[in-house]
Amino acid sequence: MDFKLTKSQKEIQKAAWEFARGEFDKEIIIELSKIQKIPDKITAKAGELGFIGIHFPETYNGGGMGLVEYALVAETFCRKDSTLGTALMFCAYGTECLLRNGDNTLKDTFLPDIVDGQLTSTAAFLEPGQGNDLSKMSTRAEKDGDHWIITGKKVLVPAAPTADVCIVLCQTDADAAPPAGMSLFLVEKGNKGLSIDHPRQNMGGRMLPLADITLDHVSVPENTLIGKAGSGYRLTQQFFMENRIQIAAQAVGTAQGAFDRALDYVKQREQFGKKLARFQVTRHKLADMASKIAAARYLTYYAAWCFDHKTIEPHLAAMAKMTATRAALEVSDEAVQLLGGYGYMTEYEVEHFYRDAKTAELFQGPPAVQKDIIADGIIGKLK
Amino acid sequence: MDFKLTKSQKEIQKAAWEFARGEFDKEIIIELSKIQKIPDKITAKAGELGFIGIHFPETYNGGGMGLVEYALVAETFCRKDSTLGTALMFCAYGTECLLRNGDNTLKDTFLPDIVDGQLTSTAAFLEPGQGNDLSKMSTRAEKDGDHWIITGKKVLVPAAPTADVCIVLCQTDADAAPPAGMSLFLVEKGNKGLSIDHPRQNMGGRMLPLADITLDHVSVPENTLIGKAGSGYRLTQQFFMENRIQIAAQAVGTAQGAFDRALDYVKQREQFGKKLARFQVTRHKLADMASKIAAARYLTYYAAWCFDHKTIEPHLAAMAKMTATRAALEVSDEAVQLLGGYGYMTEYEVEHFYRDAKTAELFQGPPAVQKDIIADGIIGKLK
Amino acid sequence: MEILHYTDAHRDFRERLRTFLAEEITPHVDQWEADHIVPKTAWQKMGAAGFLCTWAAPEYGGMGGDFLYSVICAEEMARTNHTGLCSMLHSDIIVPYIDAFGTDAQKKKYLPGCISGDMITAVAMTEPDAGSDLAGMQATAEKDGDEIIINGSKTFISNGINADLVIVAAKNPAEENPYQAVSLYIVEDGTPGFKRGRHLDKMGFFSQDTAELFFNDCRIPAENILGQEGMGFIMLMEKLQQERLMCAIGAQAAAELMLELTIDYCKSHTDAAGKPISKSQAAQFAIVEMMTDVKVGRAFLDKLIGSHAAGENVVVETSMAKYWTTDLDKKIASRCLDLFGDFGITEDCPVARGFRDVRVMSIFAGTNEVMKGIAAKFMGL
Amino acid sequence: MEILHYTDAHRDFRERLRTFLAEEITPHVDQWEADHIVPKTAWQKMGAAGFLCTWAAPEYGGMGGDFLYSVICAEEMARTNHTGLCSMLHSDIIVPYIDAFGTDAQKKKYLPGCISGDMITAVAMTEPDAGSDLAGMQATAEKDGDEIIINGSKTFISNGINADLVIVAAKNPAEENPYQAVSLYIVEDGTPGFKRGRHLDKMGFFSQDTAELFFNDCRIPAENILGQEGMGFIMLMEKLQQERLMCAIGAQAAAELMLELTIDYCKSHTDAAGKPISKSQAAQFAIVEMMTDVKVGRAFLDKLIGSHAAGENVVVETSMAKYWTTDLDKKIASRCLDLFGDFGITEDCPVARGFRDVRVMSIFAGTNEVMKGIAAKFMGL
Repeated sequence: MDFKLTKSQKEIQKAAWEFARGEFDKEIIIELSKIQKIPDKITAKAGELGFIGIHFPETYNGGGMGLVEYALVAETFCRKDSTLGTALMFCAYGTECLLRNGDNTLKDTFLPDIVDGQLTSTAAFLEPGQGNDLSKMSTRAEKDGDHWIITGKKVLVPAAPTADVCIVLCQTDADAAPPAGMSLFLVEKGNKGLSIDHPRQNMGGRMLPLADITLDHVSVPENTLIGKAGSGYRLTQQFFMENRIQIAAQAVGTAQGAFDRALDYVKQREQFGKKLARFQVTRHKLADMASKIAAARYLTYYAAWCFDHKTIEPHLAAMAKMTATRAALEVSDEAVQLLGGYGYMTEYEVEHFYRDAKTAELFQGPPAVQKDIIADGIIGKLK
Repeated sequence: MDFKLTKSQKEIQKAAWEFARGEFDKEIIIELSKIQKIPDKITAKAGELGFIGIHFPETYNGGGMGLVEYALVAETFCRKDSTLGTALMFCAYGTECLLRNGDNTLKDTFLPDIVDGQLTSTAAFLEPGQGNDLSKMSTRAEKDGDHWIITGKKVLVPAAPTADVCIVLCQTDADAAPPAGMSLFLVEKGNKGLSIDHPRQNMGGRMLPLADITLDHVSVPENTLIGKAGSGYRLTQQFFMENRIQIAAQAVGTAQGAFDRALDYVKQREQFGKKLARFQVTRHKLADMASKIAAARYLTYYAAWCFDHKTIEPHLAAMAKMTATRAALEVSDEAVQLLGGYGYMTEYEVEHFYRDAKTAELFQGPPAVQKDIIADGIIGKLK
Repeated sequence: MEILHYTDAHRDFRERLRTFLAEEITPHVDQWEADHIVPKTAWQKMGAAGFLCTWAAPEYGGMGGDFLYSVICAEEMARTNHTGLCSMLHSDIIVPYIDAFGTDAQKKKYLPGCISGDMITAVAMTEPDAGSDLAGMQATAEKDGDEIIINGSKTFISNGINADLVIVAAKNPAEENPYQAVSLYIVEDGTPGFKRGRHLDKMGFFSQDTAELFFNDCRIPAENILGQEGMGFIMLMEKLQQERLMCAIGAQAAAELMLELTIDYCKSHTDAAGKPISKSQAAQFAIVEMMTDVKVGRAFLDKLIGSHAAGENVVVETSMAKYWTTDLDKKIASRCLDLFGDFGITEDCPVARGFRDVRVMSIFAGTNEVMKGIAAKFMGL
Repeated sequence: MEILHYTDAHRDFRERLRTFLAEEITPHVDQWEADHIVPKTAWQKMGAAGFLCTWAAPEYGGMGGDFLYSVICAEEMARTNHTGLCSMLHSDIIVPYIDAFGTDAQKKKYLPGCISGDMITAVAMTEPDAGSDLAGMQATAEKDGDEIIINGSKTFISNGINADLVIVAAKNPAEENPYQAVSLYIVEDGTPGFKRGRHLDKMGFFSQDTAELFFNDCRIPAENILGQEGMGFIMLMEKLQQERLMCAIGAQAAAELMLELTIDYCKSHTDAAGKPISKSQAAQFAIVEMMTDVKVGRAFLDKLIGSHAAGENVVVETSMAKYWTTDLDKKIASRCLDLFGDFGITEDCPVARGFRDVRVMSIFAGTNEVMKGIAAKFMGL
């Protein structure tokens, strides 16, 4: 066992921090968050510098690194700003499905531009009126010559209005009982029959507004099918597993960023004639916060490491996601409290760390969903 | 970063598990706990097999390993049984002070026998009526020729009645203002003037009954002074740091052992016509338990690794101790609940895991003490 | 304002009880904890002083007190910091079965002894393989002429060793519907075929004689059936409400006692500089938070006591109170120990026993998970 | 049983208020949230309908209602799921200063407008560098002939933009003792030297106009002092009790509303198999646990309301209630969102606004940490 970061890991961490420090502007972030937009210039630059595709192979302009390195970048970005950091790390949301299972020509077509931040992606899994439950799939894709015709409705898709490509989960085998018979497709923004609702107003994660998507006989070529027909549910669960580790890393950074701001504040702010940082209760709050961050961090690193070493299991990813997002929520909550009235004010930032932390706890399934997954993993089949 | 256990680490883990499975007898443990005794045969055997001194140099018959390996053994032993596991890992309690700072002849005299489990050690720091606060030290040691004369009272010393040697913290410089002017000494059981009260009845950790010690002009030779005169407080804090990581590892095992028993139970036990393990709420409890254990485990490994690589800081050790013992308490509490009435019964074991977990949370300072230490580390000096 | 309206008579009664407990009970508690049982004479003293079954009618030797007297007894007993002389179980949970469902003959025969403390009672419901699941009950009762033959084993029976009278729940094997199969029977000490098993070792409740009971072709006269045949389940359900409320009352009183003991300690003990523990900000916040939870729980409980005494349907609130107050006990016990520090590891710490004792309260009388299930059901979820 | 005794008159009043709110307020709430302010006309409608300052004496146009009317207003306003039209602050926290400490002339001059809603009030206490620490106040008030010159800046002032009347706390620079230096002054809209700063952007409370206020050589007539000179601190301390109680009442009502909205959602929404969310065991337990906390808090709060109305000294309990109920809001909001799942990320989720709004309640009117400090002090720790 060796917790030491490698030289390249240290360099990546350093580069990410310098990029964030140089490019993340508080006022711009607050303004763009209000109108739910992501700063395209920064996206492009993040792509250019290799942060977005850090975990993609070099053949596609990626960094050729793993999820541990992704975690270091995500943590650093979100520490500087939870909203922009999350948005940047979601520029390629869903593209892992394509990378790990897609047709080569399809990969060649899209991966380099996505990795470079020229295109952004998203993914659509959920359907109306069934929560996180995918055991029913109303969106259908039917084979029509060398094309597939997709029809259905998807909900709560992050950044749907701005994404250039979207991975869509559909039922391809009408006779199979879900979760069997599902498949993943890549759909492009321009596709005829694809309409995207106005973004919803987000409570948190405001650079990634959720929106609903309607597919009305959208025709896509054969090679947009990702993986084998019928493998959709399995590949979706694999992606969720990877994405949950990514969210965990973002949450660790979100927690750290809120902690940093609270620590700075209580070291300067005086009340009742002494620095807040001298009150035992303030000190104990910070101690609790730091402990939660540390515990979440190493569990997340462990999950990322297991992913890179092909020993990951869904329940470990779910543990990391649940633990880290919970830590982020509790830490940012205390940060808001420590800043008092200022903590509630937009310009002091911690208020959006708090909203973003709750968003992370809810996205890709709230705690109850994570616990179902964890329980399946640790209890196993029952006689 | 590499979470893979080395070959020798895996072997140590395996050996520890086989030893515990072969030697730990439930009935004997329950019986001896009632009379607050530790099974000497097992102690000797654990020493013989190198578990007690796993983190001591080979020159003293130790395993020549570090705290990471200690953690693997402690975790494994406590998983099999929290009371006996803790007792075994406390056979050399305090001896680290001697190992890391003691006079060579003194080390040669005692270390091999302690490592072999032939002698057991303990350490006495606390004094009456001042809680965990060491900023006052009434126990005095005065130089008298080539001896030191120690007089004072120490309280809540683990396993004091059975320990063969005891590390004692004293004030050697009467003029210095504590924490300055303190020193550590090694006192032997036989020493004239040393009297040990009857053991107190422990709420938990019943193989390590706490007792008070009275030193009435106890004369010890010069070389029983550990480290330089006046270094006592610093060396004590160093030892606490190491010991807190050890306690954290024991707590991780305690949590895992309680979890194992709960999992087995709910997989077999039926109620309202179905297996407990099929109730969503039971499954979610297990998911929470497993997540807490995982988070505590990797934070503890990290702290142990930092200790072995000389990058440990007191606040990290305190984080691990606080986090792991809290996890142990919460997990064992749920285990008791999941076993229902049986969970409260001695023969089903989890009740003593619960008491032992709370004991671990209290020993070497309750959470508030840990938080003070963590806060000092993360906040640092204030202008 | 006060939610409950205690009269002077209630207050006098509480005073007399406190004095009695201070003189006759508290001094012996440590010994009883070591003995793992309470002598029957202690029960008789309680009865002689008029502190058992305070609700019982004068014709049987009771004082005919209202429910608040039962509340007072439960609260004051909890403050003796031991669980062995669990008069609450006897007075307000078990004996009421006889009073509510017994025949005149049964009442005449048993109530006077229950009130005087000469007859200690136990209720045998839980079985090794059933737990909180009454429908899974295995014990059987079969009619044989003018006798009833009981077979089966029961476990976790409080007063199991001391009991002179056991109310046993058993089912008629001929009846399919588990909810209509159960009847209650009165089994007296010494009945052939009725044996007491081990005194069970446990985390706490040391002074309380919890035991297994075995019934092997245990023959009792047919008239020893309590209430109507097949109504056992209904009777249990009905009485379980008050049982759970009494648990909540005991749990609330336990929380108040543990916190009180801890505050005393924190005010009277200092750090090395001589500063009382209660002056440290962290300790102050911990105490305030615990005191708030205790006061919040007390208000809810007092309202519930009032509603229960008024005969309102409080199944949901009773289930909530049972789980909330017993969970509170666990939290309070643990946080209190934290304020004692390393000293909390020893039984010399005044809260150590409480830490061990309260842990069972979230389990017995229906686990807290069962309580939440009941609340959900009656909330229409 | 009920802890508080609402009369038919109270119940009718609540009904009328509910109808009024449903017709005149709720339909506009989303717009006001978008506008980040509530039009003054809404205040006037409230006043015209008799829902402002219900306690005020008839001679000024009030209905002379008891405290329960104030409670009813606070509860029903909280149920409109917005915070902009914070009549509670106006009616039961600020205007009472004028009623309690004002001269007859001041009362005649201001109360009628406050009751009719033509005069919206604000209280300016908090300063950029003071927060909950009143002793650290910087704003000054100096006498100059028959005028008083106020200088300083205040922040986090609710109704800061709408306010026609501001009660300003400022200290006399000549007075050493900070506790005797503070006096209260009435500053009217339009007074030279009185400027409103930015409307502050915040996590929630969108419809509420929270602003900074600046006073630069702001001259007001000497008779605009409210109460006796140097008594400002005492007056604030006295009135803070009711302010904190009102916060607790609002917080309790908010928790009840959020939970109600969540239960409705869980009952009316299903998983893919068509099973309602409320049938999942985990959701049921979450709802039961939240409902229990809500009921427990309600009992404690109702008892406190009764004690407060009876004029008892409830400083400790009020501090406890303020922190406990506002912490409860945070927990309830977060757990409720969990039951909405990913949908909880959007503002379309009925609890999303509540999640953002309640987060400030543990901060304002004295942070919860200050509450615990006060409780500790008055508990004698």
